[in-house]
Amino acid sequence: MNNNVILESQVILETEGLCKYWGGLKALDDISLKFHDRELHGIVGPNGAGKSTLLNLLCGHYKPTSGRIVHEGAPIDAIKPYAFARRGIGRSFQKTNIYPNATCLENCSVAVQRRMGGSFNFLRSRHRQEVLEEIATEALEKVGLLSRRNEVAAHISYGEQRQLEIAMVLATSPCVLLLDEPMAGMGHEESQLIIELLKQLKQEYCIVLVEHDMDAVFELSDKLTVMVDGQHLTTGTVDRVRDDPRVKEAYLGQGDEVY
Amino acid sequence: MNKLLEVKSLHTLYGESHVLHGVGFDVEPGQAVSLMGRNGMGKTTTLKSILGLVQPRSGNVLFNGEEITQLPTWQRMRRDIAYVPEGRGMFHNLSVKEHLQMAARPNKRGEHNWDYDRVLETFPRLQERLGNLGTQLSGGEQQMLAIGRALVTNPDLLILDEATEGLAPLIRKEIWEVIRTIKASGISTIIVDKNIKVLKELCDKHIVLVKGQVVFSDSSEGLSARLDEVESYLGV
Amino acid sequence: MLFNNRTERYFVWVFFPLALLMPLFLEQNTFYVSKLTTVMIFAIFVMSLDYLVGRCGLITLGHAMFYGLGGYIFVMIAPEYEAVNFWVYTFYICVIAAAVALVIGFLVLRTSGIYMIMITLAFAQMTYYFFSDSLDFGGNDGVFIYVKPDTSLFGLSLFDLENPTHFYYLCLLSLFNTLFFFRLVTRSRFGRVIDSIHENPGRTTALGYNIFVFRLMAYTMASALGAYAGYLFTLQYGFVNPSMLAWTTSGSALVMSILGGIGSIYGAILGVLVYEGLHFSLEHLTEHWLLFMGALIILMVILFKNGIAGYLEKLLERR
Amino acid sequence: DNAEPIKVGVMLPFSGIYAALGDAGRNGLKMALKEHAGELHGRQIEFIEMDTEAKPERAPEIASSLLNQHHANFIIGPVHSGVAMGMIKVLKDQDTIMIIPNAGANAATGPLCAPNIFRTSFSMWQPSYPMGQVALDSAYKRVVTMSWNYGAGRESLEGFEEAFKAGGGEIIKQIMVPFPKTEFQSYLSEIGSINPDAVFVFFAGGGAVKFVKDYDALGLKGKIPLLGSGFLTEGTTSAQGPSAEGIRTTLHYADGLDNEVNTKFRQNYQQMFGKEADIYAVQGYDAGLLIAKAVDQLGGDISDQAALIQAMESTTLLSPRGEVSFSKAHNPIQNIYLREVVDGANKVIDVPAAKLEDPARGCKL
Amino acid sequence: MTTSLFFVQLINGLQYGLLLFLIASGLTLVFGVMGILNLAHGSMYMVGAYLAWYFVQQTGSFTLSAVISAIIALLIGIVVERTLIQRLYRRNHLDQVLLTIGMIFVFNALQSILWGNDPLGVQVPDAMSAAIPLTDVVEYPVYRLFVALLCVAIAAIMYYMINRTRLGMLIRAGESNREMVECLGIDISRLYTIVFAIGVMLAAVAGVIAAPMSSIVPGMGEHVLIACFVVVVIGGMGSIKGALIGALLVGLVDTFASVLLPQLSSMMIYILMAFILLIKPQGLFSS
Ligand SMILES: Nc1ncnc2c1ncn2[C@@H]1O[C@H](COP(=O)(O)OP(=O)(O)OP(=O)(O)O)[C@@H](O)[C@H]1O
Ligand SMILES: Nc1ncnc2c1ncn2[C@@H]1O[C@H](COP(=O)(O)OP(=O)(O)OP(=O)(O)O)[C@@H](O)[C@H]1O
Ligand SMILES: [Mg+2]
Ligand SMILES: [Mg+2]
Repeated sequence: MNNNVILESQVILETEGLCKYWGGLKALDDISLKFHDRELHGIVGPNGAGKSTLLNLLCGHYKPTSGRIVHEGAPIDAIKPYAFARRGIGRSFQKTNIYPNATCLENCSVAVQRRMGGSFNFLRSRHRQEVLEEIATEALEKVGLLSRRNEVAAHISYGEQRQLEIAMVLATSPCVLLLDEPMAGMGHEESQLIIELLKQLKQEYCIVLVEHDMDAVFELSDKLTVMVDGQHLTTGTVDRVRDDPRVKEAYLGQGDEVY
Repeated sequence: MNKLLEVKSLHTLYGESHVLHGVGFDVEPGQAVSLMGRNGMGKTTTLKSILGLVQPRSGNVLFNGEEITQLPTWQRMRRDIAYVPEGRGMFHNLSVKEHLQMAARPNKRGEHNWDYDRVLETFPRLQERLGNLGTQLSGGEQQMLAIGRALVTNPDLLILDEATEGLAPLIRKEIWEVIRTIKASGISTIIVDKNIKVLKELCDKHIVLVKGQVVFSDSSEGLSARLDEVESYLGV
Repeated sequence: MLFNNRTERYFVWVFFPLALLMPLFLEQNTFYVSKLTTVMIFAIFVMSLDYLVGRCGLITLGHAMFYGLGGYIFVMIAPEYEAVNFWVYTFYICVIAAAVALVIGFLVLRTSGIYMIMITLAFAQMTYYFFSDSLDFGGNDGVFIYVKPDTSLFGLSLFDLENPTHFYYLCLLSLFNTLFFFRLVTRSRFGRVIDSIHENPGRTTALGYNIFVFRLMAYTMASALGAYAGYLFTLQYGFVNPSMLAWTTSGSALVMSILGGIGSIYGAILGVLVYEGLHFSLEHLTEHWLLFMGALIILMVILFKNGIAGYLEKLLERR
Repeated sequence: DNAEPIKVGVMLPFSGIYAALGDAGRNGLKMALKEHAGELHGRQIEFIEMDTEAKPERAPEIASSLLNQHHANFIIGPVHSGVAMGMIKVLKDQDTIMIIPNAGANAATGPLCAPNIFRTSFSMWQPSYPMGQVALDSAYKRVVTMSWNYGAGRESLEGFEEAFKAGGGEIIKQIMVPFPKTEFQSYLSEIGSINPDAVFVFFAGGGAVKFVKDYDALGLKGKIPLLGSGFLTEGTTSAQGPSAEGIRTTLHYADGLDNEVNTKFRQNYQQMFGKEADIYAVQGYDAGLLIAKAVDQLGGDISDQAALIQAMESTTLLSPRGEVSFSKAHNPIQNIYLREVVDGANKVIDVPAAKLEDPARGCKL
Repeated sequence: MTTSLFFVQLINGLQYGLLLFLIASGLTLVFGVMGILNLAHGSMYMVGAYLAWYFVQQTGSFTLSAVISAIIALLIGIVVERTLIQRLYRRNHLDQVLLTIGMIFVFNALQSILWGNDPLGVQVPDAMSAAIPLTDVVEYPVYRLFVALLCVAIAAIMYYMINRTRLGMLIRAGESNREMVECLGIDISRLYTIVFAIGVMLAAVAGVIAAPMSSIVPGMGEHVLIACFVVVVIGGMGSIKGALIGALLVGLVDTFASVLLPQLSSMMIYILMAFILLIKPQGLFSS
């Protein structure tokens, strides 16, 4: 990795002492992280480490128990969930979260429309402006779902739904992408496609990637954070983290074999 | 040798769309079988057809030589089949503990090899979350619970769809260990997963689906021999 | 095309021309004209409910509150013995009802599902008891409206509300406009967001939509139209009664909308026609009409997966 | 022309909470027209029955159906005052005669009275007004009144109050129960703690049954005398059982009225319908009687509405409840009886008001 | 309000609340726990009351009548679930609304045909006709105390069954994901038939037990229906504890409001419900 790039790019999203408790359970405890522009920041950790919780806080889905989230210099932990997306923080979900009865294209169009406006136009037909559908189609194409464009989302396979999930985030054209296990349930080819896509995207956006597919994480991440039981374990370049014995013990397991 | 499960030329349709085109294979007692294929090739549909969650248009499913194609799902499962669905199928209103308690039962021979305690031993993570509701678990914890819930029914045939999805590497290893153990204890498994390396080593037989048709069905040796071909089917 | 579903197109082409000609056949018998008028008024009401329930996923058991308010607002704001202008008062009533809906919606839309059903019911019942207990508005017995509004617009008076046939055409026009309006709205970009919210509110929020505002707008819009229907109903016989606001009225409307095919909008007309038609004919046949009515409803639920509209679509949409 | 049948529209509740009242009214009506078929000068009666379901919002439509679709000569209905209002709105000053066989809203023969609207039942004021004097005569000074909070209830209490206060009595509390709530326990406990000289109530039907049972169950019966408008124990005593024994009420009818018409009426009713007649049956019966008398007077020709109304106004009915004639406002002028429940029947013990006429406040006829 | 009256009203409120719980218990099970929107619940309450009356006439014994009525209700429940409700599980919830409203019509018509429209009454069984004096004037009938105790017992049993037994877990799981329960080898459809029938039976038993304290009239079912839903919903769907507390709250608020705030008493339970749902949009004890 090129360390210079990391230093040059600016911090776009930042957490300060972020905590989330569920009753007595500290799902997230005092996490302070900086996410840089044009950089892919991987987050890994054992199951239940609090990775999804972190993303849920970053996108406004949960309210933090304490701590702050700063986006482009402004604290945003008090704003409404939808406002996060309006600030350009888009996210995909670990558990597939789409519009099952709408076509793939329609799924993406909803996302595009948020940005394009006109949502309070009661009278004009939604199909009137092709630009919107063009962008939506583009997003589908990027994730390799073009051929499924007019298929109803409930009728495509699980893996394809995972692809759609990503297409929808792309369609909002966010500046920060929060991806929760985008590759889970996807086949090799599709995973490879997404990896290529992310490689491209990280030239422009800030991406936070939670993923258990180590090949992908190691290949993509500019920076890697490891979390264990709600605590921050370490953050650094891929190589450094991979060789950290604590990480091996808590997460990767000994030996070279990665399952 | 007699077969545990025989699947004969299944044709399954969703409404108008024809998804399975004569899928057939069989599983012998104690065998682990992998089911591979790219997204949308019909793996899940095959499993669902076996379980009666979708009704195939034609074709037969035999379990222990007995025709079960027309039986309702619950009666098939009573013949000691267990299923871990993709997406995990958590109950939003049951706690972890209740998930395991409600499912636990001895198998037909009255065996109790897997019980509540053993599952918690295998997945200590769940031990700490006993009071959480099913949907208040992290993704990986849900996967553990889904597997645990299947195991406490003490099945003869365990069907895992996307077996290790969302699991951290260490736990994934753990799961493979578990499958190895249950295989050793004579339980058969059908596994859908994308980790071809592990499957090759773990399973006795491999089936690859392309567009609802079996394009490859062979032992691990056969798989090693034709690895390139299979990898092209899988898009590796 | 606005009515992009073939069944709906057929329906519109059959129903509205027939309805236009209807008074010609029935001229000798003002009752049938009035009966059809009532049916159409109720269809407007059911349609507005259908939009809320079927399109927005906001199930309410308090919609009759606005139906009744349509009448009571008129009683409250119109002078008792003086003809007012119909259009002006339509405007007033819709605006006031919308304002009420805005406030109530602001409260009830925090809940969802069965909780929303119950909280809308709660507000409707409160309003019901307010009017039913009140001494000023005729209480439980209801009040009369003695003078009907006149309908002149820019000096041109198209409808004479005292004339049942005129009133019929006014209601038919209103019904068509309502259908047209809802079609426009469901087809619009706003409609796309509403559809999304209906299907997956959480995801829609995550995409950056303030779903509360969208729901509130839909709620307000449908409520104002519900009030308009109530206003028409009140004018038909010049009689307002708190039972218009009772939960049973909401319940009947919900039944008709489900029967017609929930979320199909034009199904509301079918639902009201069929329900009222059955009621009307069975009532004359036998004293135990309830038995047959109930049995038929049960039969229809079992047979029709998506109401009558859904059934017709199954017949007609095959290419 | 006399070959045509006379069309009688029946607009009563045959389902829902008021169904029993609707049934009885219809029974009475049919019985009367059958018994007096001879006075119809050969004209047949055609009944058109409509179930109001006691839903006021449907009333105008049904009334309009009877009026414009069926062209009924007479419309008999309804039971429920809200429905009556809806009907009047449509039927007022039309060419059909509306005969109200129950609904007692004072307004129907008050501000809303019309030449073509008659009532064979009562105005709410009527049966309860005389009870005021009865209470005073029994030396009750402090009384609690109670009823459902709706027009009929309020008007009934007002009638009692008018007479009771005029005679120096004091209403120490008026309890209005939301209609149609039937949970009376808390109110009764409160009455128990106030311990008045007597309680006057207006309840009817199922509510009356529940009230009387609760009154007994909570031990008030036998300690605080219970007075009521007669509906409290009309058609309900068998359901109330022993709890009803001894309750005194005033009404324009009583089961044991000792007159020939009544004896025969009760006998025939028992025979035809297999149950005891009650006031609702009597009122329906009188509606039939009124039609028969008027048709008879006109020799079967009812085409002239003015003549018909004239005939109806001037008849005196020999009703099971005694002689009934009509006031200017078309409300019955009738005796009010004081009754007491003995062995499940309403026995007459006095006639506190003979030939009582409703004040018909607001009627311009 | 004097202290003694306050306590009398407190007892009234609790007793009314417990009765409400009894009436709503079947709905808690069928709607709250199983998720079936059964609007005909009130009709079953009515049917219970009419059956009680009928069999008391026939047998002369209230207890015997109660037992027969409960059995008949159970059978009705089984038939209704098997022939009708079962067809709708895979469909929109709203179809259940339509179906059960149709059922209300049918039950109402049958009631009118079979038993007529006159109000009917059942006497309190002799064994429990005594009363306990509370104040100089007011006394408390033993039967009502018995009913209160019975309600507490039913609440306890239901709570235990739903929350502690495997059966309860299965029922709850079925509400969440029927298919998955079936995948565990459980005949969910038979289970649901039985539990639905039990829910129907509870409604009818409530009707039987309430019969001696109330009037048996057409339309009595619709009157209790709304109150039942209020109880289940403010308690939080699926929570037995919630339903019990909801019922007691409604009972107390209604009782005290009728005495202290008579102008608002008609609206009071709705105000209560709106208030609770505005503060806790999922009811008091929802999971
Ligand atoms: N709603 C909730 N209530 C209580 N506990 C919760 C809730 N949601 C999550 N948790 C707990 O918080 C912890 C962190 O969960 P989280 O989903 O963030 O894990 P994760 O790191 O994403 O794990 P995985 O890799 O398995 O998806 C878990 O132990 C989970 O059980
Ligand atoms: N409910 C459904 N209705 C219509 N078509 C469906 C439905 N479910 C699946 N399909 C279609 O059937 C095909 C096979 O789907 P299936 O879920 O069996 O794939 P899969 O091999 O399990 O894929 P994945 O690895 O993505 O889970 C897909 O093309 C999908 O579009
Ligand atoms: Mg996660
Ligand atoms: Mg699959």
